[in-house]
Amino acid sequence: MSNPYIPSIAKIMDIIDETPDTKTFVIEPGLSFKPGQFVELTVFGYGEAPFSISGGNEDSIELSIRAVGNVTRKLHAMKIGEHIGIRGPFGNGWPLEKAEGRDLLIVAGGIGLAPLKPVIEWVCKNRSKLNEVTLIYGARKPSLLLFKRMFEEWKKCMNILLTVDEPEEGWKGEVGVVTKLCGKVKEFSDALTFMCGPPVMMKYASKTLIDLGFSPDDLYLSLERNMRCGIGICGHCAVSGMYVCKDGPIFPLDEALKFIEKPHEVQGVLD
Amino acid sequence: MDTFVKIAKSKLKDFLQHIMENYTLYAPVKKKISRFERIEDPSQICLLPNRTEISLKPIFLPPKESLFRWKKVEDGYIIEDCLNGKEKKVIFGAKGCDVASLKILDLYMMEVSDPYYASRRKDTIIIGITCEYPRESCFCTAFGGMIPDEYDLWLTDIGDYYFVDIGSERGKELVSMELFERASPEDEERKREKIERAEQEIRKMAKIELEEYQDMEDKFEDKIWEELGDICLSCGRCNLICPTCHCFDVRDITNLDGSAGERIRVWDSCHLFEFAKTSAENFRRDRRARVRYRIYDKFVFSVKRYKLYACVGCGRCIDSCHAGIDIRDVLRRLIR
Amino acid sequence: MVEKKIEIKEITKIEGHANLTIEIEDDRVKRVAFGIHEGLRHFETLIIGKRYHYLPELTSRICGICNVAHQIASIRAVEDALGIEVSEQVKDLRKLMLISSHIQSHILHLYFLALPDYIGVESAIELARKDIKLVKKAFKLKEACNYMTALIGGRAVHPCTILPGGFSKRITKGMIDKYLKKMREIYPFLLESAELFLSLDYPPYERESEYVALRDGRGIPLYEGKIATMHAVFDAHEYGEHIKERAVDYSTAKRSLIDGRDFMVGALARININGKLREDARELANRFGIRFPSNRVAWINPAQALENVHYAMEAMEIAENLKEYEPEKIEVPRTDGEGVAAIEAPRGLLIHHYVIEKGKCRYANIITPTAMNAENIERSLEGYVSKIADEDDGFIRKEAEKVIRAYDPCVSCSVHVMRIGKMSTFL
Amino acid sequence: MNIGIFSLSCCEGCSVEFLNMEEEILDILNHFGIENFRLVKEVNKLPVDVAFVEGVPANENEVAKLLEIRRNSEILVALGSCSATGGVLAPGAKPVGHYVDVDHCLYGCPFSRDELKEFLTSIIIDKAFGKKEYSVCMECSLLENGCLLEEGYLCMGPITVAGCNALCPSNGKPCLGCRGSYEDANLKSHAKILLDKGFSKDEIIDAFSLFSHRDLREVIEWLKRR
Ligand SMILES: Cc1cc2nc3c(=O)[nH]c(=O)nc-3n(C[C@H](O)[C@H](O)[C@H](O)COP(=O)(O)OP(=O)(O)OC[C@H]3O[C@@H](n4cnc5c(N)ncnc54)[C@H](O)[C@@H]3O)c2cc1C
Ligand code: SF4
Ligand code: SF4
Ligand code: SF4
Repeated sequence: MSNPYIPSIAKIMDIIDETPDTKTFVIEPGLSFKPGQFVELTVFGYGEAPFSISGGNEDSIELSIRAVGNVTRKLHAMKIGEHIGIRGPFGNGWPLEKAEGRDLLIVAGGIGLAPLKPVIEWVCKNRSKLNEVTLIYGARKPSLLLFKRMFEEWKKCMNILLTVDEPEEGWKGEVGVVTKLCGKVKEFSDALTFMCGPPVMMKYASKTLIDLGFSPDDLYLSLERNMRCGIGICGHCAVSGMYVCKDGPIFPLDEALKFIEKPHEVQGVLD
Repeated sequence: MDTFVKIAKSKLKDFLQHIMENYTLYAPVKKKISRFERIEDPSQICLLPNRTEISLKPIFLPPKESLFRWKKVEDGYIIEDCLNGKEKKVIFGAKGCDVASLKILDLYMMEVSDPYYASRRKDTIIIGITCEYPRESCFCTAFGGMIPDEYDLWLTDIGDYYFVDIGSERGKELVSMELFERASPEDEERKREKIERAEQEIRKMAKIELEEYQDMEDKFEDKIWEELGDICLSCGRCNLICPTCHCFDVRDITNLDGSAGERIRVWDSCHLFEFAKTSAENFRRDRRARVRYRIYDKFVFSVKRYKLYACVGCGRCIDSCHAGIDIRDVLRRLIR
Repeated sequence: MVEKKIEIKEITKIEGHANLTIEIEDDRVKRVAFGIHEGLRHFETLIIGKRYHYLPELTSRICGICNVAHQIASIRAVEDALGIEVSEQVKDLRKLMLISSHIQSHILHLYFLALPDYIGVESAIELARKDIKLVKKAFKLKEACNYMTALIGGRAVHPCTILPGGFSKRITKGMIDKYLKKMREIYPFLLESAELFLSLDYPPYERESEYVALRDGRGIPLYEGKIATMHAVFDAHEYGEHIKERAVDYSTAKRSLIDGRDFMVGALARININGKLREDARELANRFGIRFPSNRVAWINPAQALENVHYAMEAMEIAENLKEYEPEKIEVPRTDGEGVAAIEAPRGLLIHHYVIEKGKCRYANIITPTAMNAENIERSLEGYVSKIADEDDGFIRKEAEKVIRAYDPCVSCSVHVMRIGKMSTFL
Repeated sequence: MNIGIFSLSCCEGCSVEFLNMEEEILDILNHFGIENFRLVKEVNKLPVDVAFVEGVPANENEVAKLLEIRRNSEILVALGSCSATGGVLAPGAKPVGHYVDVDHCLYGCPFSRDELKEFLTSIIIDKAFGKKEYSVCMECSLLENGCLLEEGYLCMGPITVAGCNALCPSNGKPCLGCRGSYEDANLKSHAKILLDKGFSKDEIIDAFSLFSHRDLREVIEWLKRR
């Protein structure tokens, strides 16, 4: 039995600048994974952090990473050809099988699009299995929108609604929070929703969708918690007897609502 | 097992000596504080009338351990696993609460097998012993009593002899030596009395009985969390001393130029400010939430996940809390 | 008339901040001022009102180099004041701590502060580039001494185990053996160091002066004894009748005179007063033709090197016969009293004097070695510079610095209290 | 990269402790040049990349010196308790952070060598270095020491920021709180607990003011009012 704490060595094959603070790293070897799963990435000497797999296959995987702290900043300073450590994939992944034959709504904010990109790519490959598909994506500024290079391609398979908080030169799209766009998907009748983004965004977007008649058990959220081991032992991500790393990170809203701890807490999802 | 045996107190040393020939023996010793240590000579052992100050946990999950070491090389990194070969262990002199705690620890650490824990834990033989008289803080009776469900051998002091209960095949093999004698029904009776008396004493002191899986979830917004949050020091001692708390932090340390290093894990505490902090939020910024989390993790969340209370009533957290938070008082209020 | 003024704004490679002004008129010294301009510190006022068990902790922070000496002087004064009994075993353990910290301080001074002057480099860092082996050896010695101090004291700087009447932790036979083993291990290097420092070319200047050190009639005591001058011996409690302190306007440190004379304390004074070097040290001194008592100021350095050998031998002797120490509850017989302790810090005699009332400090007086030496330093400089006043400035400067460094002045110690000068507006 | 070790008014124990890194200093010299270190050097220069400042400014000259150091350094590190939080010096003295921006603090009297090593490593390899948000008590319990507070000593461990590896309690002496408190510390509760344990108000104030940390002033005032 192999030791799940030991990372395997992987190599950075390509680095794509997505936005001023986010880069996509293409690394080899890849692994087989389910959309929504994540890996634990080690920058040797600096530490380890969880990142959603934003694309790829057995040959190579993509990780789209925003520089916020110790590990991520160092990673951003690394070059093609350098080595990192990878453990995983971990987590449950999005319930794609449930989407077949139904409408699919994808809601993302900021870096939250990363774990949803494999879903979008799956949709593009399996478009005929689904009815309506819409992507709602918001970011603080137009320049911070991830994966702009893919939008044209994606538009062929789905409706894309974009919004930003602060417009910049040349922005012709919507201005405002993601919640505003949620109101535009009234026509969805039997929809499954996959959502990932900052906690406040997820909170208000879920509320709006439920008000529109979406069922809370068809609303799936990807949660973020502090993770040290990624395999359900270290205890940091535990909420209410659940391990976000192992039982999640993706939960249906009605389940999440049951276990999110309420008073005295920064909520995460709903309070 | 239907046959009962006993061993004369005078022969215990021989028995332990015999064990040490084939196993590494861990037993309670008393220095400044009492704890289990590897025994080189049976005379080191100090059989206490009740539990040791430090539990069995550090034997299987040490406070600090290296997971792996790495070295930078031309084309990547070389990793050296710090997983040690296993040793054949016998734990002698463990009390009921500690043995019970292993079962809980096993659940948490082995749901996804933790190789470091597993390698230390695997095939460990447990020889427990009944408490002579409990400590003021003991309340194991709230969770079933002084004798755990699983053990290999269980000793009870009945005068000149220890009565020996056999709990497993491995235990049976151990008592096949001529050091052991057949026990009489009177011996067994004496044993039962002894246990009952001690348990009664605890019940009298602790005054707390939990039903199986009692629902406390409605106390989530109780005033008690505010009271406790005000006095808790967030020092983390209750977590570290608890035989069933198992959370850990993972840290990377390197040499001066970062060309080699190691990854270690260190016990962590859910009372600490940064425990649930992510890059975006701190989910338990408030001390009240942290205090509640620990109690709920032991009495509500554990029931949800594993259908048991993650507490064995050893009372160590009671003795070690500077703020005088008594988990029995907390429970009494929650089940009211 | 040719006048010149030599000023060193900040004398480096000494502990603390000090300056030097030399005014020369027609090749004759007009004025020498060894000024200490370190910020003002208020230890004696600071410890007023503090509980007795905090006094060693607080006074330890007077000086980062001789903190062990301060702690032990402080605890002894407290014990003296409150009538606390101290066993021989505890005394021996304290002696061991004193000795290892003593040697450490001497090594630091000899190799890192003094030696660069004699080798013609700017610092030990430069020396490391030239002769890495030598510097490594010095570090090894220092490390070993710190290790020994920490074995008993918990850590080398501001130890944390000293309590009234004993220690806070168990000191096992294993620890004592480790101490002994380490001391044996470094002993050959101490001999080697002594050879090095006995063979350097020191300024030849000699000046007859008064020397003061502890004396117990047996060896060269560090821990306790009577205070002896070349002319008198008196009990530490009578220090006030002999040692008088005064202030000068160009320095924030106090000055002391003994029976009206300036005097020297420290390694040279200790050997001058007591003689009685142990065999190996004595043999070394003889081999290099050094005789005591000596009035050659720069021989403080060789004296330190010899002391290292002497005290190492003493420590080994003590450690060989020491039993395991088990901490026990110490009875404090009274909470009021007056206590004085005189001990030998690496730089010389150190006196702590407290009045304790209801367990709290009511009065404190601390006289540090550098405060005692300050006057003597100035007089020696005056004498030496007069002899070389016709040389060029650079030479005078260098030689003056050598003399000052020889004393190993510890400015932090000497300014532990401020008596004159205006309070800074920033305070 | 160049470093300098500067001392303002203090016991210079931190400089000494720096030298006590012994042979490790030689390793450090492979990465840093020591440009300024009055205790051991004659030629001392500015600017430096990393300035370690021990002690507190106790007069105008020292304040001026401190300002000059700040102007001439990329990273300024408060070395030791005096500099970082106040220390046992004159109670009126203010820590270095009162006069200039401080980038990092190395707490302790003296600072911990392990932490200094950790800090230097973080500079060399550009890794994050931050204040610990937990107590000496945590470190003490990790070492499985017996608890001195339980034994009746006045221990500051529960409110003192970790990093010394519980040095004093491990040596049988209660923590003096030389490192100052951490942000999340429950100061008031600790004071109350000590009162409950039977320590007098006076004793507690004494202990809390030993290192004149500014962050403890509020509790001291609160205690005085009680
Ligand atoms: C399941 C899962 C999947 C994830 N997937 C991704 C992903 O695909 N891409 C991705 O980029 N991240 C992802 N994250 C988040 C990612 O794990 C964290 O960003 C990462 O752990 C940060 O590690 P670090 O060592 O760089 O930061 P640390 O140094 O450990 O901590 C970051 C610190 O930086 C500060 N900080 C954080 N954010 C900001 C900010 N916006 N502004 C200012 N300061 C800040 C905070 O003080 C925080 O404590 C995921 C997290 C989880 C749990
Ligand atoms: S919670 Fe307290 S009583 Fe229960 S097992 Fe842990 S330490 Fe013992
Ligand atoms: S001795 Fe002090 S630091 Fe250690 S556990 Fe007790 S209170 Fe905490
Ligand atoms: S235990 Fe306390 S006093 Fe001792 S070094 Fe640590 S913080 Fe300082």
